[in-house]
Amino acid sequence: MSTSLISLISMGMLGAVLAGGLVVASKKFAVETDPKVDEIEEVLPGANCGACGYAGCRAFAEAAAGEKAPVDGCPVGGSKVAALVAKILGMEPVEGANRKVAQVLCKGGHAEAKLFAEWNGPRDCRIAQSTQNGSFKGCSYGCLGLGTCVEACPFGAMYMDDNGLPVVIEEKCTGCGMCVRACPRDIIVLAEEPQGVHIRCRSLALGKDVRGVCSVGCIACRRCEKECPVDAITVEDNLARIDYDKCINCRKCVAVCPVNTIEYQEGKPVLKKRRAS
Amino acid sequence: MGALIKDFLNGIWNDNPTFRLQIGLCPVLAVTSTALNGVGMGLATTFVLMCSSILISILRNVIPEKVRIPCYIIVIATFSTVVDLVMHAMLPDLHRVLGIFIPLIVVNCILMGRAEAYASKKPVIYAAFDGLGMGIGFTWALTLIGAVREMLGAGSLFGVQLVSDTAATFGVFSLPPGAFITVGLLIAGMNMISTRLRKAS
Amino acid sequence: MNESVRMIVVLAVIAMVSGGVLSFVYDWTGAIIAENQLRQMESSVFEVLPGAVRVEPLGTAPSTLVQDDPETSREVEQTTTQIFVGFDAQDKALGYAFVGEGPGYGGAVRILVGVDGESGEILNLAVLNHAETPGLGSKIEEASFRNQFKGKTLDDPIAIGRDIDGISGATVSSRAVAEAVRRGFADAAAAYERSR
Amino acid sequence: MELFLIFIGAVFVNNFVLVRFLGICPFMGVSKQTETALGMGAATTFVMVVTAALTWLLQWYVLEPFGLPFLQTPVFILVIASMVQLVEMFLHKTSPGLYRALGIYLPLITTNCAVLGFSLIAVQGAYSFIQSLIFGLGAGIGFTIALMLMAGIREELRFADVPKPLAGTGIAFIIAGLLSLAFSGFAGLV
Repeated sequence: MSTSLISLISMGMLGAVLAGGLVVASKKFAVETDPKVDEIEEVLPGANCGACGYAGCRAFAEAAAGEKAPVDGCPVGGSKVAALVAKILGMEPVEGANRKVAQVLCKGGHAEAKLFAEWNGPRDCRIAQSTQNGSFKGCSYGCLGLGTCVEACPFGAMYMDDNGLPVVIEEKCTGCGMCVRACPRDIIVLAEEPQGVHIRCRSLALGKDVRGVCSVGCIACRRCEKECPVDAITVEDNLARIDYDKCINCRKCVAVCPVNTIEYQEGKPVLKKRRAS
Repeated sequence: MGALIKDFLNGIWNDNPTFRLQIGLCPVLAVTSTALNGVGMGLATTFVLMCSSILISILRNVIPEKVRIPCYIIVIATFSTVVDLVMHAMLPDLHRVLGIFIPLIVVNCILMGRAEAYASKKPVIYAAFDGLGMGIGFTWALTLIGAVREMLGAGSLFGVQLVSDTAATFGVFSLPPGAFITVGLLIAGMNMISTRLRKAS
Repeated sequence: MNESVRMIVVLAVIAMVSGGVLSFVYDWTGAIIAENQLRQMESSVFEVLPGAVRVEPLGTAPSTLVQDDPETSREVEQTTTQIFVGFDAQDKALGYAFVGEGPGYGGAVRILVGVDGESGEILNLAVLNHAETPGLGSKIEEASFRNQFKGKTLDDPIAIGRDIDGISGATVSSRAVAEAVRRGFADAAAAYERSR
Repeated sequence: MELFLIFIGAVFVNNFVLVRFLGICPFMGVSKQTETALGMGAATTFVMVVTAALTWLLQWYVLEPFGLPFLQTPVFILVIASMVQLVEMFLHKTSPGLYRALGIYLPLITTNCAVLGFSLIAVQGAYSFIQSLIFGLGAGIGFTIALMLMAGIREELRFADVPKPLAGTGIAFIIAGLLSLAFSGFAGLV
């Protein structure tokens, strides 16, 4: 029996001595943090994506605790997180903004767009763009298809399809904007959910040049501009642009576009006015 | 109930400890030279993982945050040593096969990883199911790696000689560098499968 | 203050409980494990000493390296060798078996060597446990390798490559077995003589 | 001279990661950037050196005299865990950036097989106090070197034209396999 007694005591003593050491250490290394900050950080999605404008969730939590940041400052979390943060800070929940979703404004994949060369360099659009302006692709505004946006997405909400174009998985996208910043050609934009109609092209080249390199690029034929009942579409620098304040998602432009550059996102609520307030 | 099953299945495929989370790799390299070892290690680990997850989950409110690591590790170490001793006494022949693996379980990162990330935050039932899911995921991963390495390295499977003795076998695969390569290729295979699944859905 | 006290108390209590549980389980299983190991050793001794029916442990003797094999003449620390005497049906001492240990590739290689009492020749050799790489080092268990040791006596040199051809691709393991045989052979033989 | 041999042995010949294949979890998990790899290497080396000292004392002054061999693993791992908790608090205070970058892998130093492995080997090898310290230091530096090597390669790998399914973790394992093959070339140096 004695060995088990000794082992009992020695283990207990060792545990106590080590715990004592840790207590001393915890005093010396005590990091005085406002418990609220930890609570808020716990609630935040934790992707450190910087969409709120702060350097990561921890920074946003500290700012929110110090009332320096708005309660619904985290676009990724949306209204759900905003409500939780408000509760922690004891403020009444504020009506959250519309959910934002990333939209890829280019349909020129391998099938549609011409390639002058095959890119064998590093798999990174920024490198391709900065070193050669992405000249291996005919269209100098179109998507290079090297997947930097997919890699940048912290929520795994994007993947590259076989046609070499990024595809956004609506449900997973939290509107954090990491892909928008990652794309060297600014092809991805954050569109508020109610906006259903998208002109999937960014090319400012002349119509005839566009037709030479891509079968689905906007050729500035202005038919959509004439067709739109509320004059929401204007063509500037050879590219049709939608003013979402006026757009009523009537989809007439989608039907009339000869190269079907304009697409309508199925299953979107049709809203008269874009923002209730 | 749904979340329970989801967590359980989670451990088997999309959060598979070996291929996806990449924790608990030391035994994977050292032990999976034969499929039988893989199965043995997997089962022993599953048992200890479940017990320790359950106990840690029970104690999760008692253990203060500042000493959580030592407390978790004592629970894990005690369990695996107890399993080692009891198996040594009760099932000597099974112990002869698994004997060297069980002390390895203490340093298996899965137990500490799951304790730190999951068991210490979830109620007991969830911890148990997660432990079981992770354990089964670990077991089939080890068995698969063990089978591949045994076939390539020693030309046999579960001890049954597949290839004639004089046939050339890739000795490297029964050595740990071969294990690295095998795991790498299997991860690639899993990625292919999951991207195809995602495309299909 | 209670936070740090709680830290010490919880860790100390858990450590104590673990110490208690471990020692209790160790005591309870200790006897059974020793029993198992003895029975296991007995079955190996019967294997290496054909015809032996009863086994009697002869205690342990310090083991020294008998011959200096140039490749492995690294400083060898002292290990004790267990010795067993085998008796046949007529309770006459047949010979003895001793446990040898050598540094293998994956860890220590422990073998049991059966030696004939009269001729001093090795009767048989069994590998108790090893951690050699399966498929390579584990080939030391095969009879083809082990039978080469049969007939060797204390004075015959045992070196891989010269007297015994090692397993290709597993020289470290083969050499571990050779060293395990040499280590403790002299002391076991001496102890056996004394006990006769 | 003896100490030098142990040191070189621990760093190159029996490098804990690439030859003994211990401590693979952080090796694969933290080797994405060289800064975190260096941070992890330093933290692990500190834990190893302090553990070397404490485990040696505990072994020869507590476990041996009282005859408690079965307590070896729990006691060693308890010491290691407390050291890791200490390091975690220290990093949390001094460099929160590194603390967050290491994330889950900081507590996993406790179950880092290299740390416990090396302390058990040091005890079985009956090293003296100084020898086990040097052995700990060598093991830690060897671990850090392997980690930095891997991190350096993996940073380049991100932009290499790797087949899609292999990208990321798959290729990292294959590179680790090749690295360990290369390191087995050191065998027989000591």
